[in-house]
Amino acid sequence: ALEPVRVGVLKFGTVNWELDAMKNAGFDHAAGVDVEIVPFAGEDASNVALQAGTVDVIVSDWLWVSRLRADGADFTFVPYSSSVGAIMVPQGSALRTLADLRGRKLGVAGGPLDKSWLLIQGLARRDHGLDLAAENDVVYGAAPLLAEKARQGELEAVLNFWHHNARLEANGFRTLVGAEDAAAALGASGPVSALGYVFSEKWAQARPLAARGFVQASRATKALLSSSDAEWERLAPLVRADGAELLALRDRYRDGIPARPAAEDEADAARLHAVLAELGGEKLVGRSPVMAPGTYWPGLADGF
Amino acid sequence: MLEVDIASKTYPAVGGPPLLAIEGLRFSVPDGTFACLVGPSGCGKTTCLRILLGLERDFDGRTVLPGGNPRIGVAFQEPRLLPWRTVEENVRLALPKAMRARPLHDLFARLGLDGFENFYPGALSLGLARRAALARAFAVEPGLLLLDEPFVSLDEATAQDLRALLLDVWQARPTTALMVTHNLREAAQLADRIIVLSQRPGQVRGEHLIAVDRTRRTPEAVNAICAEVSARFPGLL
Amino acid sequence: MLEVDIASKTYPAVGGPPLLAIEGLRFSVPDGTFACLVGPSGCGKTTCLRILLGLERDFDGRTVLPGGNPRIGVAFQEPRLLPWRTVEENVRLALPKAMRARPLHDLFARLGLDGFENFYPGALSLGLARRAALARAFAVEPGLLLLDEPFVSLDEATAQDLRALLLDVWQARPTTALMVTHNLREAAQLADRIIVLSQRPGQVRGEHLIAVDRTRRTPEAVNAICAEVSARFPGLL
Amino acid sequence: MTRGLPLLWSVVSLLGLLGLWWVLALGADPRVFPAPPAVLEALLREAASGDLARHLGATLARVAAAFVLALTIGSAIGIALGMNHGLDRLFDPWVVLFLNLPALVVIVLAYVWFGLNEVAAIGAVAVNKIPNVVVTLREGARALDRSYAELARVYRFSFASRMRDVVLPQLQPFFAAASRSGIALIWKIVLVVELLGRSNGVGFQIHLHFQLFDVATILAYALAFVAVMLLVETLLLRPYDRYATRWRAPHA
Amino acid sequence: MTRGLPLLWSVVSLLGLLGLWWVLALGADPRVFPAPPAVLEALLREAASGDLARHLGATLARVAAAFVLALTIGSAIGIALGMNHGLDRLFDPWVVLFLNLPALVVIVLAYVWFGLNEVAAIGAVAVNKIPNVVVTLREGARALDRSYAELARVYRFSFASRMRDVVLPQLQPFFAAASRSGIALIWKIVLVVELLGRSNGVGFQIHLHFQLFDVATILAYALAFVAVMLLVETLLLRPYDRYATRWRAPHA
Ligand SMILES: Nc1ncnc2c1ncn2[C@@H]1O[C@H](COP(=O)(O)OP(=O)(O)OP(=O)(O)O)[C@@H](O)[C@H]1O
Ligand SMILES: Nc1ncnc2c1ncn2[C@@H]1O[C@H](COP(=O)(O)OP(=O)(O)OP(=O)(O)O)[C@@H](O)[C@H]1O
Ligand SMILES: [Mg+2]
Ligand SMILES: [Mg+2]
Repeated sequence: ALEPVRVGVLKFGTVNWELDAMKNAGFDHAAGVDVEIVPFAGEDASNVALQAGTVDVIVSDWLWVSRLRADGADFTFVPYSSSVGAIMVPQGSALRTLADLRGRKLGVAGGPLDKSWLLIQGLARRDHGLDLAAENDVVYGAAPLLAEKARQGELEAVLNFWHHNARLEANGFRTLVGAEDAAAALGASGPVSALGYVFSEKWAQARPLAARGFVQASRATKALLSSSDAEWERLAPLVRADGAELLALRDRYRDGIPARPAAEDEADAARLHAVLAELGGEKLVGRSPVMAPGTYWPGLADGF
Repeated sequence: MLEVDIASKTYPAVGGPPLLAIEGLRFSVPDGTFACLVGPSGCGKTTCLRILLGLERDFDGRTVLPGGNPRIGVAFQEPRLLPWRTVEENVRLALPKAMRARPLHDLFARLGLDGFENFYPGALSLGLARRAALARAFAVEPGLLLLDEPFVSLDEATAQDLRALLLDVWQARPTTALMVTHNLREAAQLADRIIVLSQRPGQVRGEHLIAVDRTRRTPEAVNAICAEVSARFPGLL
Repeated sequence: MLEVDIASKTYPAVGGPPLLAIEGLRFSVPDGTFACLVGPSGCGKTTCLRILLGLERDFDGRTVLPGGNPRIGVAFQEPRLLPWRTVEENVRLALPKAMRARPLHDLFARLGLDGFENFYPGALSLGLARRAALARAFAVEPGLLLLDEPFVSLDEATAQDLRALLLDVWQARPTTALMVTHNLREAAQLADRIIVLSQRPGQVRGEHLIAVDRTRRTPEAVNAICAEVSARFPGLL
Repeated sequence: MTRGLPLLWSVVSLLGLLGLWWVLALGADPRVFPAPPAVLEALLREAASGDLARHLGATLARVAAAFVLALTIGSAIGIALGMNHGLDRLFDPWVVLFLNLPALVVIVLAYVWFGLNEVAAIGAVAVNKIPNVVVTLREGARALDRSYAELARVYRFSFASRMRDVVLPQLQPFFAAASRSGIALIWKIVLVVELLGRSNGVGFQIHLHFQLFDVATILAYALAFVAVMLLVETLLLRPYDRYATRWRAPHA
Repeated sequence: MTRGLPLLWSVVSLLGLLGLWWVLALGADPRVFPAPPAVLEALLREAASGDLARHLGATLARVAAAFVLALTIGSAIGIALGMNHGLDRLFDPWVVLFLNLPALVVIVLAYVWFGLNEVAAIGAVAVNKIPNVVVTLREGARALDRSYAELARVYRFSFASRMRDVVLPQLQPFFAAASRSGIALIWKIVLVVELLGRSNGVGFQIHLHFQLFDVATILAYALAFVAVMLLVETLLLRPYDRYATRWRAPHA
């Protein structure tokens, strides 16, 4: 029999693209699991759903997992994507480097504790002695709203999530600086995964076949999405994009597929955690100054 | 026996010294008799009725109602009808469950309310509203009637009809009645005793027993009673 | 000249046929005179005053007020004081701007309201409330007085005082007065003419002019006038 | 006033609003402020796919359930507090607390404790709305005319009759206010509830399309709900108002 | 009733609430339902860092501004509609529309049109709340006792006096209801406004800590606001109520 796995996702979020491709190609059944997609309208909703036990798996980041583990939860993490946020400016903007950002009106999605934001701040401080948060007119807000405001020109630069950035890119924006650059500059040896599938260790122990099968199916799907352009054409209505936007989203998605062994990823994540602990303090990382042990799923010893 | 023994009743006043409304008011009305309460405006008559009705509990003294806990028919000084219920509903709502279905046309007809049963109180003249309030007081077959100036705002002819009706209701069953009035002729015509109150704080100035049988109270007899009372209580008229 | 010529006034009734309150009511009151309106309960007296006050606009006919647009002193059938304003505030609010500051103690004293100036209406007895409403009507120095049973709920002694006060106010300046009453003696004592209305729909049954000078209306003279009126309009008393 | 006329007025009024919208939209960026045809198109598209009916149905069911719950419980509490000064003094701080607890907090706690299910969702909405009903009805109960209560006491009205014939008619304006702003508030909270943990409903759809910044579809969903509320207002609330206040003198 | 007693009652009542909370929290997962000490700790931490004062101040300023705007504009419109049947018939659909427009829609549109600034934020909140005030005051104005209006007409009260001495005192319970539930509603909308496009305020903080699932800090901020509202209730609203209703017979 197939192991049922309930996955909470954003209806129009990037994870749903992957899951849709997975179900369409039957990768889940091939791996012995039956994936049930539970759509939500907001990121917070999936967090709540996981805590309330309504879904088995969601997508979140390792920082969140580490923080909750330090507080006694037993969530654990399997890399899903290394796509991170970036600061975008219009093509014609005079802004060229981080240093040019001084005194600008800057939109930041995800709030003051967003990982990308902290890393870029760290970079700016180290390289340019620039305190981005203090020396700019920073507006924190909802991602779609900030993207729109950037288009309207009210914001001179915007730090947004990668899928919003891809759309901006297709609409005449360019990357000023990406969080992956910052991560590399601050000590990561390669692309560090930003998001991952998150589930409870207890669940994975009780249902090892479900957990492993799901990870396996996810990998198979990623392989398909990185090679098949036709599959992206099929996904277009779900992605809600076409033309240049779709291509930009496709390429950024492919860029983000984790390609390194998990152990390397984990080591870099731990390094970044230390950097973030310094930048964000206890407020960001929680009680534990180092990445909580077990944040990366130990069951992932094989393969990557 | 209706007994009133109010040592004192004070009202707290907003932003002023408390107001002593009644002090040492003591009288009683034997069962089945009819008493009228007469006294200057503001002397505490309504307050006395409110205490008897149990609506004012904060006073010094005690009261006894005839039969302990009689059904009371009351006419407040203003009609006090529920504006969102029709005349007939207003009357029926006051009836005890067992009497809810009783026919009321005769009563309404005698009060000149026929045709107004389905009117809301807002569409009544003040006189009609008072009559509706009286219909309510009479319909409950009360063991005690407490009436606060029931016949004002009525023309003399109508008032006279209603006084007769009041006597009918009062006599139909053993009922004790206490009625406030400023109309001495009315008191002389209806009452077994007239209780005259002083200026505020209200207390009993005196009682006047009327010996003349009710059936023999011709206009002349009433005039005579009035003259007698006026003579006994100067300043009353 | 106060002129009333109401061909008809109907009230729409909730869930019933419309009610014809007045039909063909026509009378006039010469400037500076005092008229009393007498008639059975529910015949349309209050309605007539409301039309004069401009509160009912939906009627057939026309009315003329003395002097076109006189200041009106009105006593509604119920006291109608603003419950959230003290007695004194209630009176002052009705005064035209220029008179707002005028002293009122004398008026209050004559109405027996001294000590109650700062009471809220809810703490007044009905008689006191009526007096406050009269204070308001008198204080505005009206050119037209419209009074709807102003002296009910008052003991006879107080009422008599107030009638004298009313005459003072009326005589102090050229004032036309129209007063509704059920008390024929009162009418006989105060009025230049008594207008007697029929049963509903109200119309004028007849007018009775009183020739006797007001200063010579002794109790006996008043009795005589009453007898005369009763004889002319049987059933009135 | 004939029964047909008010409807005519409503139509005129809505047409005016539509015209105003259209004129304003003429000069604006259609992505940000779409004109009526764009919204209509979105509406028809969602209707054709069946999404509109499904999501609107889910939301209406939640709104209705939460409304009934909140109004019955809230008015019972509100009337009790308004009529009993001692109770009120004791529980007033609780009312203030629950009144000012953020919807987000209540919703998240309800979901976490009771799971992401309809019961938790509707319960959370009701808990959000109840204090509002309480304060409105409490003011109404405080302002009750005491003379009618005395009447009921003297004539020994039963408890049921005291409520039905004396208290509730006086509270009618407060009920009308609480129910109108009640439905509106509940619907706004339902949107949040759907955002945080339901997989259907108008709130779910609106937030999805917010992610895409698809203002036309957002407006389509919002206006679909407004249309339902206009029907409720015209076919239920207004006639009920007229019935409940038939005793007041008709409009001059 | 002495002036000191109600305070005592409030304290007793709040202690009871605290006890209840503590007992309930004993059995629960502290991450999800923290006990009072954990929340107190979070509160002290935020207070010490100065964050609490800064964010609470920002939120209170917004709440106050939006409250004043919404109450003045809303009650003017509500009273006008309630007293004028024709106007009401014409604009009722507009009221229903604005009443039921989701907060999100209004807020997003306000930000998009007027920029990410305080004016847009406060305006959006006011627009959300105004229809609520309108329906409450409209019911109040519909229920006005006509006999007092007649009195004012006969004695030629000025417009100002008509409002101050005749209309507003009758509307007191409706104002009380609208302002209590008004502050609460406004604060809830301010949270959304802050969430969507402001960089400070309690809503911003709550959302931040919600992302971290730090329930203790969320509760700390929520309760800090509730505490302010308790003070407002005790020091402003209650005394004002007592003043405004001093003419009603005192409690028996
Ligand atoms: N609720 C109250 N608060 C304060 N004072 C009150 C209250 N009710 C009545 N009073 C005062 O008590 C006194 C007696 O009032 P009460 O109504 O008993 O008089 P009454 O004899 O019925 O007068 P009337 O003939 O005018 O109706 C009055 O001076 C009145 O002002
Ligand atoms: N708003 C109304 N709607 C319907 N009918 C009304 C309305 N107001 C008064 N009426 C009716 O009109 C008739 C005349 O009423 P009005 O108040 O003028 O009588 P009135 O002569 O003043 O009587 P009373 O001496 O009892 O005060 C009555 O039958 C009354 O029921
Ligand atoms: Mg009295
Ligand atoms: Mg009358």
